[in-house]
Amino acid sequence: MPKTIPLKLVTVVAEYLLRDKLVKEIGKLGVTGFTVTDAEGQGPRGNRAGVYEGRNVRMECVCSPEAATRVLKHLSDYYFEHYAVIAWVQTVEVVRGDKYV
Amino acid sequence: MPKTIPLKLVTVVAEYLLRDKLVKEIGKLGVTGFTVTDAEGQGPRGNRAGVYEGRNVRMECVCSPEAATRVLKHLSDYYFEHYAVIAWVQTVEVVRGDKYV
Amino acid sequence: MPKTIPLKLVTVVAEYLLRDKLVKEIGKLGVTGFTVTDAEGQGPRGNRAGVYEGRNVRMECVCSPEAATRVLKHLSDYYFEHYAVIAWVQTVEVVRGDKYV
Amino acid sequence: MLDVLLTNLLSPIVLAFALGILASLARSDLEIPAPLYQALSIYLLLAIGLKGGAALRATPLSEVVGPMLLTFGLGVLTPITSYNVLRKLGKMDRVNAAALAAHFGSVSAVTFIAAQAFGTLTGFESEGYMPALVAILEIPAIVVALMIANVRGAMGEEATWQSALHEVLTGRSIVLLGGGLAMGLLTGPEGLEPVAPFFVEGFKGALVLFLLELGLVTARRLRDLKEAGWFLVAFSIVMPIIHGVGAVWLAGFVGMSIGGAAVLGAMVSSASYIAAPAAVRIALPQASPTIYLTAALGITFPFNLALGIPLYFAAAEYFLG
Amino acid sequence: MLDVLLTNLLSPIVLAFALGILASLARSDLEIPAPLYQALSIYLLLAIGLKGGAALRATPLSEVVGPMLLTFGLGVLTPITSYNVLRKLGKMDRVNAAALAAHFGSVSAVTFIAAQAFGTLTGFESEGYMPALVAILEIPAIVVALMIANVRGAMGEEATWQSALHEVLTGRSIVLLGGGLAMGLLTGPEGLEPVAPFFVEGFKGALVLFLLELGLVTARRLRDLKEAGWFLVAFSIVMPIIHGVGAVWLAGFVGMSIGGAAVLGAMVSSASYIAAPAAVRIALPQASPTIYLTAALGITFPFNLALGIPLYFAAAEYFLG
Amino acid sequence: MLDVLLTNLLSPIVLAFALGILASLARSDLEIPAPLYQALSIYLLLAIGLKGGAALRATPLSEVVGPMLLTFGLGVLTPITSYNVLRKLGKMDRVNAAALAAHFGSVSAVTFIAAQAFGTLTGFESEGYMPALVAILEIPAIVVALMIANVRGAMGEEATWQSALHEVLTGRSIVLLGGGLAMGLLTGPEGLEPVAPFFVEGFKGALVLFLLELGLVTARRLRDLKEAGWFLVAFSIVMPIIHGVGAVWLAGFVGMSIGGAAVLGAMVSSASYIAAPAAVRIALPQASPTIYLTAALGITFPFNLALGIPLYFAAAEYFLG
Ligand SMILES: Nc1ncnc2c1ncn2[C@@H]1O[C@H](COP(=O)(O)O)[C@@H](O)[C@H]1O
Ligand SMILES: Nc1ncnc2c1ncn2[C@@H]1O[C@H](COP(=O)(O)O)[C@@H](O)[C@H]1O
Ligand SMILES: Nc1ncnc2c1ncn2[C@@H]1O[C@H](COP(=O)(O)O)[C@@H](O)[C@H]1O
Ligand code: NA
Ligand code: NA
Ligand code: NA
Repeated sequence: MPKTIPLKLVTVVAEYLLRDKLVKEIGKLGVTGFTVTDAEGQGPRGNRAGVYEGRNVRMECVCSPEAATRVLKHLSDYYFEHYAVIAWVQTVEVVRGDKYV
Repeated sequence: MPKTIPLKLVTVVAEYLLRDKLVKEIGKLGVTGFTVTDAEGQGPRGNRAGVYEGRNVRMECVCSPEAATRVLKHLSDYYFEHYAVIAWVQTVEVVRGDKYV
Repeated sequence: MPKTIPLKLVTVVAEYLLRDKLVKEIGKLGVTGFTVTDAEGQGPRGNRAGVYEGRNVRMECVCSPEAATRVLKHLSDYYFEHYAVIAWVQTVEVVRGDKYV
Repeated sequence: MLDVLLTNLLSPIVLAFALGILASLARSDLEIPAPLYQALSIYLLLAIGLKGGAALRATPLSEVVGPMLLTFGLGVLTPITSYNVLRKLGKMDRVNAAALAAHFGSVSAVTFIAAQAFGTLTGFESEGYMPALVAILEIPAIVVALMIANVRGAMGEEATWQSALHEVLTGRSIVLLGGGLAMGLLTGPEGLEPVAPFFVEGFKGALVLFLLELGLVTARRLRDLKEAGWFLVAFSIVMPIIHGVGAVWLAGFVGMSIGGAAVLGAMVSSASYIAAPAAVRIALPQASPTIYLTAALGITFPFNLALGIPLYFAAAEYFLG
Repeated sequence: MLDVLLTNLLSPIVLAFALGILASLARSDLEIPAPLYQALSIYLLLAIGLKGGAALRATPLSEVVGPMLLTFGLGVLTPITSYNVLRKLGKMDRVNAAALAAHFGSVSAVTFIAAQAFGTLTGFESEGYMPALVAILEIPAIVVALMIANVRGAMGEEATWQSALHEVLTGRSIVLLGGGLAMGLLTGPEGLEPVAPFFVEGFKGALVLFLLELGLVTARRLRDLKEAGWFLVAFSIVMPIIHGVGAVWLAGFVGMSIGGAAVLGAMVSSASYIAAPAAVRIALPQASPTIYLTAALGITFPFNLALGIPLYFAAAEYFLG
Repeated sequence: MLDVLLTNLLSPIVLAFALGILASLARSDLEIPAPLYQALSIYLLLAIGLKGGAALRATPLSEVVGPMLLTFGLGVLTPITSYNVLRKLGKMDRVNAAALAAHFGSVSAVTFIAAQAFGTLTGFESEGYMPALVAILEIPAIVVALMIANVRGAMGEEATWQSALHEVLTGRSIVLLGGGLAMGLLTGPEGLEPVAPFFVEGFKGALVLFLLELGLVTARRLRDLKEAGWFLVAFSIVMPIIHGVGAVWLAGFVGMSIGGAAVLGAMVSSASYIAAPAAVRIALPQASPTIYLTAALGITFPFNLALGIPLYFAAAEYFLG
């Protein structure tokens, strides 16, 4: 088996409007890459703008535990209160994981 | 690090036709929110309707272990036999997780 | 709770062009099914072809640990060097998991 | 006659369908993005409705009542004939027979359009109100078939024919077709004029793209053909011919023109592959999609497109000419 | 008069909007795929711009300067009037008042198109350069409203009106509308000719699909109506009337025609639901989207579409006729 | 002359391309949804094919054999000249030289369309069968370039030129273009008539949207330009000129018109950015996409669109006028 390294996978689902902003901001928090997909959803708050209310972005970042903490803190500080956002973290085994820290 | 709570993440991939039905039904099982993305796929059974055979929906629910169990039971009781469905569960650390139980 | 079995979930994000090739190849490595979604992303390397540079495919395979190892090895041997690819593995609890090994 | 057949086979829409099949067989990576397919089907259904509604406004009610009743009656009758033939001649189980009955009783909008275009090409213009008949034919068959299944106790846990009726009535095909009809009726031919370049003139071209996609999808169905068995193949060709020619014959009694009778025949003969599969999948999950999709999309649709439509026109000329 | 009203209500675009609302209320599964909606809005904005730019080229500068200045002035004024009415009469908090001011000061492109089409139908063609006024009206209101919010210290952490200005200027609506205007200006009417079948003739039909989607979206907003309260409902109808009729009256002083004045009135009265929501969401996250979207999309837009537009034309005939 | 250049630069398609570049440089959030881009490219390729096929039917075989053989020959020759220049003058490694050769030997469909439109505008209509030449030119270059790479042992593990040939032949561009040609040939001009409003009249407008997207994509490539180095920039301008003018000159010997020769020149000079990148990425993964995409899309395409096309027409007038 190719060598894998345990890293954090942070998954963020947020209203679509935040997409480019989040991408720019997480880049400054030590995250080396991300993957985004278009998503829809509903949540307990349902407070949303834009003609397409249900439209979200689902973003995944494989990163070091430290970077993961910084991302979650950033979300908490600036987004959780007023925007539609959910975030969760897992530990995953990453192939050639040293590239992403 | 912002406080996180361990919760269950249930991921369901099902044929697209079931999308609205599933959304309605899981709402009654104590799940407070969900995120869906369009997906395609193939599985060991490959029994599917609709002009777009490969079209699936991928649904994620962050919820309590009890709600997760109810969702899986519901899928087993009503969908696994005749429909194209796969489901798996993980434990994830959720920011402000108390909102989703 | 319906019976679940612990299996591996391999997630691969790769440039879109590789989609059909990967689907064909993993089928030969003992993987019984897969789910794909359209994705976009950026990574530390950013080496990409096609007019749509950012366009990726995100592929998930639920499989046995052995098949997971074969998939990761295959990716390492043939794709990691020249293509835009990231892959990670998790353990998940799968409903009726015996179908997917 | 052969000439007419060739004209049909070499029309852009039939050729596009063939191109789709060939591309899929050659394992080309050609694919129509799902949103494009959805956009085309929204456009086509709305366009049919709009044109039909505006025409309906110009038609005296007395002229359309007969055709409408006939269409409704055929929508009730054809699932019953289909079901009985499948059960008795084909020894098919109840669930799959009911599922097929829903498909063959209902209607394929593209077959309708192709028949109408064929009429225009060969000088047998059909009545402007035909799209209203499509909407009428779409509904009863699915409900009747599910009622049959219900009576026989094969229905899934929670599904009932009432919920299926609601599903069909609020399903996107009926909403777009019926909504377009209502819009056309209300706005009339003059109201339609400003939107005509988009909805009327662009129509046939958009259809070419749609048939390209249908070809790609049909090819996938063709692979399941060997599993289908000879009876299903025969049924999917002979039953449509009987239904179609019968409808042509009956259309004469309610005063329809040659073109209108032939198009009605094509509609009645055709098998739905959009509304029916969705409704049946939910209401009769035990039924095998492989069977009903292969029959409707893999056999009946190409047969009608290539040979059935000219046949119904020949029948109409014979009965009403 | 009633006749004119009926013509408006039975035009395909109003009917399509109604169909969308009804489909959503009936819980139909009809949905316009997001890429289709985006494609239509790209197409419509570019088409408006192209036509307006080509017309602008043929218009002497002296003729457009007055209308342009007036439009800019109204873009600065209307958010201020809106804000003060909301604060003083409505006792609304600063943030939500500023958010609403940004919406009601800005412009809804579809209301503009509908007004223009209404003019064509009733024989009051508006000036060809009107699209340039749309672009001018889109910008100042959002910036002014955010400056108001800023002055009062309600602005979010990092957002400033400068960054909002950049956001609006580089936002897709202004880029497409302004870019289309520039393209039209540079290529002129002859340059536009080869692309006219696509951008000019197809326009009204594409609009029908767009309004179908707007109807679906509006219906979702209607559900929030009861939370909105009577003041918001009244504001979203009365304020547009005042702004619109006022704009019609002023338009007479800068030499606009009856049609042009009425269309300007419709524009000024309308509330943005594309550019403004995006800018406000980023710059004023504390403001409630439920309030501003319900007002702009759930109340003002349908009101203008059905009744407001005929009203502004009546006013223009009264003042300028 | 300057006049003609200006007409070209101010045509809607060139302006749309420029708008796309500017929007991207201004960091606008404007984006063309991927399904729209795919829909447009399916539409454009099929439309080119259909028109060309119908025209081909009206052309005596003797007239097209010469141009076809010439095109095929150029498709074999130009990757070889490209490769040798890159290796000998540019000291480029084998893999990247072969990758570039595949791109510059192949053809850009949009450059073809733009050249054709330029001819129409300036009164030098090209032959109706030109689209057939596009299909012919698309294939050999990619195969030849991969054979060169193969001979030199630079090829990736499992890839062979045979599999690349299969890939190109079943790739969506050839299937749509070739399929459209076949459909046009079979259905003929009369068969095409009902679909003409969609495929012929809408064509130029749809192209505007396509070029908007190409502008957005090209802008991203421009950022890589500094890494490209002066040799690549020079190569991507001079090589096309040599290939293009050479092709124009040779076209005279096979009896092509001024317009036809110029369009052939534009085709031969152009570098593929759809079929070639996909094939090369799979067959030559070690080659750097940054190099070949920057050259083909970032330099050669804009050069041809703005200056190359008028140049090939001038050359054609000089040689054949
Ligand atoms: N329990 C959940 N599971 C999965 N996704 C969720 C859940 N709750 C909310 N979301 C996602 O987060 C978005 C914002 O939720 P909210 O902020 O509550 O409106 C929703 O649109 C969903 O996509
Ligand atoms: N092993 C697997 N890994 C990931 N997704 C799967 C797997 N097997 C099936 N799926 C997904 O589940 C859907 C239904 O599978 P099936 O019921 O076997 O046809 C497929 O279309 C896939 O999207
Ligand atoms: N740290 C990361 N987290 C999540 N996805 C990533 C990460 N790095 C790279 N990716 C994905 O992998 C693709 C290829 O990365 P690369 O090979 O570095 O260009 C990117 O386009 C992303 O979609
Ligand atoms: Na039928
Ligand atoms: Na306004
Ligand atoms: Na070339």
